[in-house]
Amino acid sequence: MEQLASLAPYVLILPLCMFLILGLFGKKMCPKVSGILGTTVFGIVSVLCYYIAFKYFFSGDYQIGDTFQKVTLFNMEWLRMNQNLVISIGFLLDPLSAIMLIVISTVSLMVHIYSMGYMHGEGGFQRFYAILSLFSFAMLGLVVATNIFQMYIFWELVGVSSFLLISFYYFKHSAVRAAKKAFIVTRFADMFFLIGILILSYYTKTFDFGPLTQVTDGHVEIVNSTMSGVTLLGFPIISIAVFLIFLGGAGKSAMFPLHIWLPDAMEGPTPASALIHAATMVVAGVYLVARLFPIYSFEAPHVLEIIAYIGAFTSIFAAVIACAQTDIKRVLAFSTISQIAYMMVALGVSGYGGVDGLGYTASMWHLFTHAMFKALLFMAAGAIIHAVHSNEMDAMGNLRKKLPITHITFLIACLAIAGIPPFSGFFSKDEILVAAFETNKWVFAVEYFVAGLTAFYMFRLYYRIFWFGEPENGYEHEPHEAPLNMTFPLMFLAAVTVITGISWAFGKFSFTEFISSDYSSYEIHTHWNIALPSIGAGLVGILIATFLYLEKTGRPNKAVSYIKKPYIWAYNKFYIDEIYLYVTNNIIFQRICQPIAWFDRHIIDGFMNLLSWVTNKTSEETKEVQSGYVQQYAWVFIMGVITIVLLSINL
Amino acid sequence: MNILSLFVIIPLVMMAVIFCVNGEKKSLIRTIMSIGGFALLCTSAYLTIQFLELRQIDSTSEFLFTESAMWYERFNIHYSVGVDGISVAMLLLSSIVVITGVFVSYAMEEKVKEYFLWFLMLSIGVYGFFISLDLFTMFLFYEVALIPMYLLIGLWGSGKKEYSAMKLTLMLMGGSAFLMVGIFGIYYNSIPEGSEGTFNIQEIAANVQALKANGGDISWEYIFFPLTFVGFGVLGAMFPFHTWSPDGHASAPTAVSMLHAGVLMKLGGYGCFRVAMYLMPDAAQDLAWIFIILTGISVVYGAFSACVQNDLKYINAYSSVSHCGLVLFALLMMNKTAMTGAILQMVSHGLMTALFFALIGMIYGRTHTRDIREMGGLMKIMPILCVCYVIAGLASLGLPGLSGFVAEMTIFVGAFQHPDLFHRVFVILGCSSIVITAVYILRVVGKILMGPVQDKHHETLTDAVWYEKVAAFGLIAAIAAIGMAPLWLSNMIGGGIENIAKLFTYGL
Amino acid sequence: MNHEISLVVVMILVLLADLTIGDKNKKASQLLSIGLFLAHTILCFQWSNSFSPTEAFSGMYLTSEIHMFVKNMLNIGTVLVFLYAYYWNTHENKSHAGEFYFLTLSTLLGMYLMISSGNFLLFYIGLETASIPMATLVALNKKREESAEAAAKYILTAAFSSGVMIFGISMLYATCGTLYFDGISANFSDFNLSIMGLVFFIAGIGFKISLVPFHLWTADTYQGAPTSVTAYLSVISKGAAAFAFMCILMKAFSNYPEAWKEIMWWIIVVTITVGNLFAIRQKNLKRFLAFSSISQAGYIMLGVIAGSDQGMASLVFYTLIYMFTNLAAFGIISSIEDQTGKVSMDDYDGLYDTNPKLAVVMMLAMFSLGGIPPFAGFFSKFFIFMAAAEQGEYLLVFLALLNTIISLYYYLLVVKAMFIKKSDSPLPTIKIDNMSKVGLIICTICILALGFISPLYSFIAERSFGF
Amino acid sequence: MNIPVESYFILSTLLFFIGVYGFVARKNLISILMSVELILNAANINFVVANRFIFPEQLEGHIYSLFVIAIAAAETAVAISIIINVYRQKKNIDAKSINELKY
Repeated sequence: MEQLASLAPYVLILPLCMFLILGLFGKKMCPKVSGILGTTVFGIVSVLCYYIAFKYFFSGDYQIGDTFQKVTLFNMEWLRMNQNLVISIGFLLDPLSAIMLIVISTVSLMVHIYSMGYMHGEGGFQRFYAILSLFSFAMLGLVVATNIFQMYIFWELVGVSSFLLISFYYFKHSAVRAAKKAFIVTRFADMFFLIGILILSYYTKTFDFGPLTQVTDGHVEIVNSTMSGVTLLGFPIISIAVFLIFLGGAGKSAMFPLHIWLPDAMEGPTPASALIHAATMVVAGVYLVARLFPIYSFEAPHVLEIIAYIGAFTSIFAAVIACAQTDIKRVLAFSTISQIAYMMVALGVSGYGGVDGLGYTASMWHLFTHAMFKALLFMAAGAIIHAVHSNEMDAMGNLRKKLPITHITFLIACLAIAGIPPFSGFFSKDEILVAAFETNKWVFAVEYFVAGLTAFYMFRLYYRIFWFGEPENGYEHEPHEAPLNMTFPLMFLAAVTVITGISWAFGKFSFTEFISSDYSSYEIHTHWNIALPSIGAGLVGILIATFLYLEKTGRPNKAVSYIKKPYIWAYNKFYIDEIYLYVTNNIIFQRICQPIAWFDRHIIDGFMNLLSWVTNKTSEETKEVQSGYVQQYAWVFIMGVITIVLLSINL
Repeated sequence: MNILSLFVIIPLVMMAVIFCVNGEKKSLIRTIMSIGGFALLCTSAYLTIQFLELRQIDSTSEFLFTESAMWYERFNIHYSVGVDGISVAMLLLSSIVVITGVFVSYAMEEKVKEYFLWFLMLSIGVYGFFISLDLFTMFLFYEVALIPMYLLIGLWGSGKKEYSAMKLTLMLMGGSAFLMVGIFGIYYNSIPEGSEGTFNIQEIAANVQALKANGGDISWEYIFFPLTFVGFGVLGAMFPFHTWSPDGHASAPTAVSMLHAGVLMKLGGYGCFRVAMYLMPDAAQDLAWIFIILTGISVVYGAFSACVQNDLKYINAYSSVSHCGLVLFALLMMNKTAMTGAILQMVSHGLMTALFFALIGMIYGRTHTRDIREMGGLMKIMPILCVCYVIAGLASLGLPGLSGFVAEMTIFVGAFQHPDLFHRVFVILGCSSIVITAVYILRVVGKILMGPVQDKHHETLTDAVWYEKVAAFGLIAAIAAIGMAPLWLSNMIGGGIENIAKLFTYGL
Repeated sequence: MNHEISLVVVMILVLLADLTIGDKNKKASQLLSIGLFLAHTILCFQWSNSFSPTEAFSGMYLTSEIHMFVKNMLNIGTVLVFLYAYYWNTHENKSHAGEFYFLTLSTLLGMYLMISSGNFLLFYIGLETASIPMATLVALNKKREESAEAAAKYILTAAFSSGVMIFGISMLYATCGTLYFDGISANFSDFNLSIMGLVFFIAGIGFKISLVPFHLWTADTYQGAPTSVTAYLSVISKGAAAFAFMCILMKAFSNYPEAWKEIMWWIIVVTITVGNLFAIRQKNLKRFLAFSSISQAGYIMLGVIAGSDQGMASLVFYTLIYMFTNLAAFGIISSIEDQTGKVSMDDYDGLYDTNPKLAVVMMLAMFSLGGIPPFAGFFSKFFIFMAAAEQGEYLLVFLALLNTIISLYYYLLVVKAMFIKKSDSPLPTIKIDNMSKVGLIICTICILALGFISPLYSFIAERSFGF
Repeated sequence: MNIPVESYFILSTLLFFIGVYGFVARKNLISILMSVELILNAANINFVVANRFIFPEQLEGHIYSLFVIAIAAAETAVAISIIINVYRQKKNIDAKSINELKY
């Protein structure tokens, strides 16, 4: 305990220091040094994370019976609002944060290594590593938050570091535009998050997760005692609060309709996409909901239902779009959206405690596995782009010989995401489907379909890259395999994907031992009645993909020609961006800002100028009074006297 | 001698010295200025430490370092000074802005001597206002601070400077006209039976409380509170009395914009708080809603109109309107947390906006344009300046770890504790400003700093020189310091707030 | 009585000096007269230290400490005017220098009587003694057509207004049966005839203080008269009249304030506003200051409407500071006019670049007139407003304050001309004579210092208690 | 025969307003001066009458009117001299002609 407590601060301090050092003195260092420095330091950090997680799970000091305890390793007061509302920076250790620590440190470390190769020779190499450290700091801080406001703080920080990474190529208009979009959309969502926090804290008089997630006989006491029965506009206030908080999460996790920023965010360098926009930051929303899960589950079940529906819709929506994209990173982006939606669905359909909490467990595990293979996919994509210098599918094809390692790892990841056993993805996805099946058939149906769709578009991607024949005008120079510091992360993550999957398959370890809605482990086993059909769906998707894209044939176009309209719509992402664009430009800027600015200049300011004008004008107009005729002076004089007399004497 | 008087004496001495120096010896004058400014900075830092120590010992008395000397005994006017946590914070802010302002105006070549004389007079007014506990001296310093603006803008300004200078001066003087009537009203109506009136704020407050306790007539508050509040509100850029600010800031020379937006506008908020609300709590409480609406408007309104401006200074001026609106807004929420947030916001906005104006000045000095449509991709050309600009922008859109976030969050959380729904609805309205702020900040950052280089002539421009770096980094350091470790500051301020907050129903 | 006597003596001596050595040695006679008057001034200070309330002509003439103070004040002002006038008298006005001093002093004598009169007869005599020589002073420089015109307007309006005034006094006499102030205050009632008398009287004295609507002569006369005389008019005679006015209101009409408070309220508002509005458009600085002085008179009247000891104190204080401030302004104007003949505001463009000192002094004067701290004007304004506010005249104070914004506007116009505007043909660098220099230095010091010297105010306040 | 006091006052008031009318209406500066005299005399009548009929036991009114007459003389003298000065420059004494200074 003490030992961990003494170690824990460094998890946050080291990356922060790295950020400051690289940020301030990066210019002075030569790129290589800064890269190695950043990587090694983060290596230390990840070792720390592993150690902490390991201790937590296996030392047994932290579980009573088979229930894991929440432990606050340190908690220092940062800002005191009033007697009970305190913002503190701390380190909360529980299964949830432990898992997240592992995920983040692993992926982030891999990305650190990978970037050494990928970003090699880029301008602003040091800047990249500085921001990478900043992001790692923020993300770690987010997951270990002891109170919701600390979470909000680091929430904002990851937001800004994502902004900085997207706008890494700041001299490109598209990058800047994407970065702005990402920041503002998430900021917009954060506003709701903040309001949610305000409402919640107004009633519960605390930010602290301890009381907020303390379940006593089927209720979160503090919430139930203060907020039950309070309604606003007919809705129970608690539902409003937690829904607003969820909206915050929806922004970061790119739930429909706040998903528009994520595809554009691919403008950033690929490692950044792998880390932030595939593995870690985008799941923050899921993490948020999981963190406050007791409140959702007990105090606002309807909101949980809504979350499920939103998730379901988003997942299918994104999957459909993914089928029509040609930019490989965008395909991956949409698949990310759809997979995160999966996790949301899992939470949405989950209950609390024991087997009811299966969805919770499944979503967390899917978060874990997805982080691994999606990061892998992105890095592989990066390697491919690195080789062919393009994001477009048309510029690729037939690369399986040229990039063997990339090819294999990519394939593994595809299988995993397509839910083919024994890869990790299969199991997590399977559990999600089970949970959905037991709770909500409609959602289940959608997710089942999405599983097939996922398999299809992933293998479409796979075939387009590695088979399908070379592009028309060949490659201007022969694509070659990436250097080791890029391929190693691929192999490592592939290994993780495989191993977790297999070890689960042979029941070596069960995720449920580690994480469950009430932190006490329980037994589950694969439901083949659900699993087999889902595998079937996956296979069908793969087969269709194979049929269409294995060789260069006219089939794809023919297939498209059957579904022209939907294809166009999907290709244009259902025109959501255009709608947003219209709203911001034509409504907010044209209809609100411009008029206000005009009003200010011409009405308010105009009034002030009017006053001075009137004064000067009267001064000019009245000059005739001073006519220069002495007799008129006398006239005015006597008239004045008479007027005063008439006014003052009492007749 | 009392340490507080130093804040007036040091600038006076500097004025005397510079007055004697031959105007041609520019570098000498600059040196004197930087030395003096540094002395002021040290004094305020020392004061802060002393204050915190003394607070440990004596936590009861409202003001520390008090000193009082009879001036006009006919009206019982004293030169009486004293500070609580709030004024200490303000003094610290002023010192930082003043010294950085000096460094920023190092490049000034024309009529250096006169420029710095007026600059010093302005700072005397500011310091004097923050240290004085006597309404008369307070008002005196207030106007002392206002008038130099006219010549500073008119002589060294740019654009339609004469118009802006005149407009600014007259509008602020109009504000002080309201204020003066308010002061008279307070003075004469707070006189207890059988004793003579006083200008001392503490005594007045005590008298008013006694009057209320004895069931005396306090209806006068309802006439003079609005007058006083509006009087200070004009300087606090409260809608609809804010229009001097865009033109004024746009025309003013850099350092003056810094000092004006950074410190002088804070006089408004400080006065609203120290005079209007402290001395007339009942009226404040009953009439708050009017001003909550007005300030709530200016928060959103300023942000929206900043979104479509094309002149950098205009953008910043409007964002100042929005942020200072937030200050008054939080003050009117009348509870300790919100008020603390308001003061924090004053400090943080002071630093932020000073940094902004400094950087805008530096950029303008190089590109000779402030129109964002004519700039682009400056990040490549002058990285240091631009990174500073980005930091300033992030601070102003409330990035955690920088001062803006601390202030805004304290305000929102505090204000939301108000049990009345009306208030909370307006708080939510205020929250929307953080999004709009992000919009216009990113608009500028994306337009002028990022993207491809717009104007080929800009490619030859140089990056910051040493004194500019000193100014910018100094301000950034302060911003970050507050943002990282806000606790001591908010506690210091909170201590001062309590005395006033306890007058209100939901104060504590 | 000492003041008057010694003044008469000085007058005679000045006259003799002019007659005897005036023709041969102008300078000497002038210096002599200035010296004599200086001596008189100092003596007066001596006497006011050892003071005992005197009364003469069976109570027609009575004097108290505050009267002494005001008289000394007027003396100082006159000294300053003499200092400014010296250059003009030694160059342009060589032939009539002697008259200048003699006439000025005789008007001063008139003001003495006017101030310390206890009876309408003496008051009337004093008033006329003050205004008739004034006309000749205005006309003093015979060559200039303006001067004659200004004088004509002045004397005609003066005669007219004094006619109106004594008509009013006659009504008061007819109703109250006495011309002694205390007698009047005893018998005064809201009998229409006596109220009419009061109004006519206010009109008569309002002419001297140039209150609206009795002000129209002011601008023309100020512009036409020689600048030193204008300075004298705008400061000394106005101040004396204002003080006398307040004394009379306090003595004769104090027990029936309703009758005049209302009237004064309106007169003040109109005066300040009209003065400001007309001043905005002026280009000729003398004319500009004329209108500014009209609005200043309005502010002075705030003390009158307060009608209290504090009102009296702040009125005197205001007049004192107004005297120094305005004289500083006129000092600049006259010395520039004497040397270059330029009085238009446009001529002052870029003055700071050529004559920084003059520009700075002028700026100080303008700020002080506008009531900008830390200059003396701020304090006087603040206190006189307080005096009015004490009587609950908040609305009036507020209107007056709004007017100060306008006034600040045109004062800043002058500052703008001198400092901000650039001129292709700026005034040449001017070497001002030592006399004016001394005067200007005194004024500048007073502008900077008087506000902070609180004992001065308490000195006045003690004396003005009950006067 | 005895004449009621009021009629004296009516007379004086008439005289006063005639004087005012003259001052405002006449062209010639001299006649304007003369109308000033009328005003003064109106006042004098008031004084004397008030003294004679209302407060017969004192002399203030009489004295006052004497002073007024004296001062009026002085005033007129100065006025005339100034008017002469005006005539020197303008070659006429028309009231309308002296309006160089205005606005």
